[in-house]
Amino acid sequence: MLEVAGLKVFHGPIEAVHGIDLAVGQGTCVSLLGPNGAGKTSTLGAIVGSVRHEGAIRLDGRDLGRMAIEDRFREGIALCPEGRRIFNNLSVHDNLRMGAATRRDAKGVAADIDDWFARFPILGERRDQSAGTLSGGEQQMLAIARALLSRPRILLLDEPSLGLAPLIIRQVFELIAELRRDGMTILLVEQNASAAVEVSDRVYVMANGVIRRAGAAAEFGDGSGLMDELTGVHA
Amino acid sequence: MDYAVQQFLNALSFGAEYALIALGLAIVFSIMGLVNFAHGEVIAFGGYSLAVVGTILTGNPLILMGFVLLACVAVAVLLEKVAFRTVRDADITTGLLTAFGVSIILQNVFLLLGSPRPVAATQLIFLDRTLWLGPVQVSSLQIYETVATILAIAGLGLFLTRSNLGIAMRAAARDFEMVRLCGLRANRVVSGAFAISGLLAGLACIFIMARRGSAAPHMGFDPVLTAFVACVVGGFGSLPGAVLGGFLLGFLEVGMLVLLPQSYGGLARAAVFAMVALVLIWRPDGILSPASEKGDKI
Amino acid sequence: MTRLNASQRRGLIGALLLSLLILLIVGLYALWGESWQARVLYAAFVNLIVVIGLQTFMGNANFAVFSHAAFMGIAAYAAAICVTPVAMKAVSLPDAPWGLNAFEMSPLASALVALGITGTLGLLTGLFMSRLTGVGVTIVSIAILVIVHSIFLHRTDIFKGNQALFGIPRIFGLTHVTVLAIVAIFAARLFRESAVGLRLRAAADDEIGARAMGVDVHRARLVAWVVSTLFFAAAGIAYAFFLGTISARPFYFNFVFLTVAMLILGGLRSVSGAVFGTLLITIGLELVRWLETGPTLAGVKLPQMLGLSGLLLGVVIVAVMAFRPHGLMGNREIEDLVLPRKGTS
Amino acid sequence: MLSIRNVTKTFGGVAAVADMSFEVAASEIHGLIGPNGAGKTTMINLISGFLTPNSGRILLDDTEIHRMPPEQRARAGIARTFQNLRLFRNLSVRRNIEVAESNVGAGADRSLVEEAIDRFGLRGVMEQTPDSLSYGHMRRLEIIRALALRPRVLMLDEPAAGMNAEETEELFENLEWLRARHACAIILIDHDLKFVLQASDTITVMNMGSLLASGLPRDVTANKEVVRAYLGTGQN
Repeated sequence: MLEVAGLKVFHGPIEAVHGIDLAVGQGTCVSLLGPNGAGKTSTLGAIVGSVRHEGAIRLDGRDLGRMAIEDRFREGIALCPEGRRIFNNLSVHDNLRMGAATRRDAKGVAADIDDWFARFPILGERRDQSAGTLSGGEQQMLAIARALLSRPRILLLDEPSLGLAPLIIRQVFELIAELRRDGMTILLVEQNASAAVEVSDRVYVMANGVIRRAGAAAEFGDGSGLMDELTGVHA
Repeated sequence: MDYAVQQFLNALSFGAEYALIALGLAIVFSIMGLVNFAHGEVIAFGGYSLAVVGTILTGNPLILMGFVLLACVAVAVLLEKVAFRTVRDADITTGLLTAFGVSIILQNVFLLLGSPRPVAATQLIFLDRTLWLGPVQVSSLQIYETVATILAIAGLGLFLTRSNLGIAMRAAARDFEMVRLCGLRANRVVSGAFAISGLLAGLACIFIMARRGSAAPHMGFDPVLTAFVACVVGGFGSLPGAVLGGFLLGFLEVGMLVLLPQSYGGLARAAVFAMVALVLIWRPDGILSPASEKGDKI
Repeated sequence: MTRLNASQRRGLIGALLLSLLILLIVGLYALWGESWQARVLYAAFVNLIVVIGLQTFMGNANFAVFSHAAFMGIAAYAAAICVTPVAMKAVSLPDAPWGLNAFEMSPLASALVALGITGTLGLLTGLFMSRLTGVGVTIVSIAILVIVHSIFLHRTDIFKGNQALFGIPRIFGLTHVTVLAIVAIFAARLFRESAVGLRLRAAADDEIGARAMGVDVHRARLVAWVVSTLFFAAAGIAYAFFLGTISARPFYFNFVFLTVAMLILGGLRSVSGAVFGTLLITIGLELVRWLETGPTLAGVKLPQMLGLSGLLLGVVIVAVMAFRPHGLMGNREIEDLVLPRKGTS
Repeated sequence: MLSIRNVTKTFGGVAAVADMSFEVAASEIHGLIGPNGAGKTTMINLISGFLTPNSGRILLDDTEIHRMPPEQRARAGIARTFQNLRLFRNLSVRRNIEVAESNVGAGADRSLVEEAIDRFGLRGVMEQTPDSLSYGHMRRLEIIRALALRPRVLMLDEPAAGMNAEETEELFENLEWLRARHACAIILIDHDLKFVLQASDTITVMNMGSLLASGLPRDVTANKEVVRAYLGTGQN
């Protein structure tokens, strides 16, 4: 499905990612773990086309490497970015509409939006309020819903648990697990290793711009062993 | 009393004109951070195209008005493609100076192709008639202007809240990249913003031409200057701020004209600008500046 | 004053080189120039002082401001009104209020009064300007220009509006303005390399970073703003003292366009850029003015083309912004072209 | 010497820092750690003055500093670096350092900065602009620039970000040198836990804006709560 080969990412003069390979199979959930500054967000940025990069990025064999951001999105890559980046001057409903802006089937969009409102009634209750007034967890759900409204072929999730309370984090991961069951292809970037491992089929561990380890999720157990790997701290 | 009503209408129509122009500036600024000094020349271009088409093709005012709107939209979109696209990601000073340069170029092109003297185009003068509303003498133009502006603002409001492109424009004012990450084409959003600013300039142009009856190279410069000040007072980049600032300036200006002795009439604008400066001491970022909570992003 | 640091010493060398360039031009004129060119040269040097003054604020603080013509006008009028003899003012300013036509001062005192008034207005506006952000600075500077201009036009009893205020003693010649231009070059270079200039440039690059390093950004901007108004004042005084007659018209947008284009062409950030930009545009405009009047070229009478010079200025600004946003010189000063820096690899 | 007392900072109703208190002693290296979004950088911004607390106090010795603007705090001896570099890109390396230097009195120890320039390997690039430097050099320049303020408290926000193991080791040695050479407290934030735990005398752990634990490095790593905060909620 999604294949990345020899990917290097640059921030100005700095090479943040030093030629990595990774692959996400159709209908699987793959997580990319690692400490802050490992290059995970840069990798996602390269896949969606928002940062300068070299190397191949293929979606079902089609190279996206030279496409503009908006064209990659139209190919079916949707990003739910770090920090959520909700349009906080727009209403909840308009945020969702932005997610579906490339779709032509108005009825389908309306139905999908209603589905989300049914799933998260709090969003429905606040449909006409500005999204900036939502709590962090609600904004996270909105951001995920916005990304999914385009009916993408692959969903990229960047630190969906960031800054959320434990209870809400559990909800977010339940949603991810549910999406995976429904057959969505997901690439998940997380710092919350154990939760991520639990919902994933495959795991990549990244540090300092390179992939340190890759394998089936089962090899990582409950993820707690990763603490050692990531930080050098013996838990 | 009659006098008061008259002056109130006066202020309303002044304010309407400033608000139209200020909105055109604000929508472009909010999306791409460009301080569009060339906006006045878009208006002047509308004026000249009225003069030219009105002389050669037709005298039908409706067709002419449509043509003015079209001309302003076209030139605004064209300017973006030709001049502003190269500096889209540049810092604010670079964009500002580019627009400043474009403004000078256009003024001088008008000067070269037309003449330093105004070119007559009286086809729309008929809009400006004297009406009696009971005992109050008003200009029909003032009424058209106020009504048209209110309709335009309402229309713009609908567009920005109902259409995908409109919502995208509001979203782009916050986070342009995220809008692209929702699959909307950057060029389309920016062109759309310029088209709207051109449309608003065209509307302003129709009223300015109806009042002046002639086009001149500098005809757009002064109103745009005032509109800039309106934008700054309202909070640069805020659309409601632009409307508020525009009407505020209209009322201040008429208020000054009324209050200042006749012999000081020439100073009305100076006094308005000075008062506006005082507003900025109180709120350096304007009255309705978009909330800027920088949070953790240092 | 402590000892000069390395950058300041290089600044002096640079200022010296620029001064030699100015002297070279004056020398060429003295040897082969025609007398009408003295006026062109004089105007060029007055513009040079303005552009250098513009550089001290605009270049170091990286804000676009357009109010310089207003400050120049204020100083020109102040100096003119002070220095014009009472007998002449009875004719040229018969209706002046507050006894403005009942006194006269020496040229030096007049110049000092003009500098004082302009500097004070600079300080008052600066207290306010230094707190505004981004676009606000530009727009308010334009508001200052418009306000001052309307006052010039309106108070015809003091300023004569668009009519000429005449009878100002013609005190200055080319020598004076040459000296003044050289002083301006040195002053601007020393300011650029001074602690305030350095802090200002740091804040222009990264305001938050500068504040974290202890830079009081408002204060640095205020100082630069006042200093730059003093340059404009000097230019205004020189203008009035040379021409012997002034009116409000030149102190408005066209002059602003001209000087801003000069600064942009050379490069905002560098004093050398300001000098080169001024000289290049002056030469270019002389050529274009000649075309504008519809000259006869190889027997063909060219049509008169009004607006060509303005068009050229606009094209220069847009082209520089699109292709070389930091102007010809960018960050460099003249000495960087002549003497490579130690330790640069 | 530096005390943070019951400091709270909220953004749009959400507390980024909630009732945080800790003390930093003179000439100690104080590690501030916590998972992403824990409020560490907000804390640094509160101490350096780019944010003002909603409530609580910050004291340097016995002077309240939490209402001062950043530039005044910098002159009072609070220096910092930034996660995203904030170098002056149009000024030479020398001039970058001089900006900070111009804000300290004449009596300051001149040789400190000169020694640091040599030690950090920037001597050969003094006339270049930051853009032409390697990333490691840029990071070191930021530290030297902050050092030029002759700080009493030096806050380093992710100084090891983007560095390889060798460079991190070198940074560690440089911090040791710095502590011996110039008596100042250092607050260290970094995601490289190994580095922070190795370098610090005391550790404060934040999670969700609040104090989670504090103490000696080995005590903190033994704390179950800390481990759980880093690994998420899957533990229970």
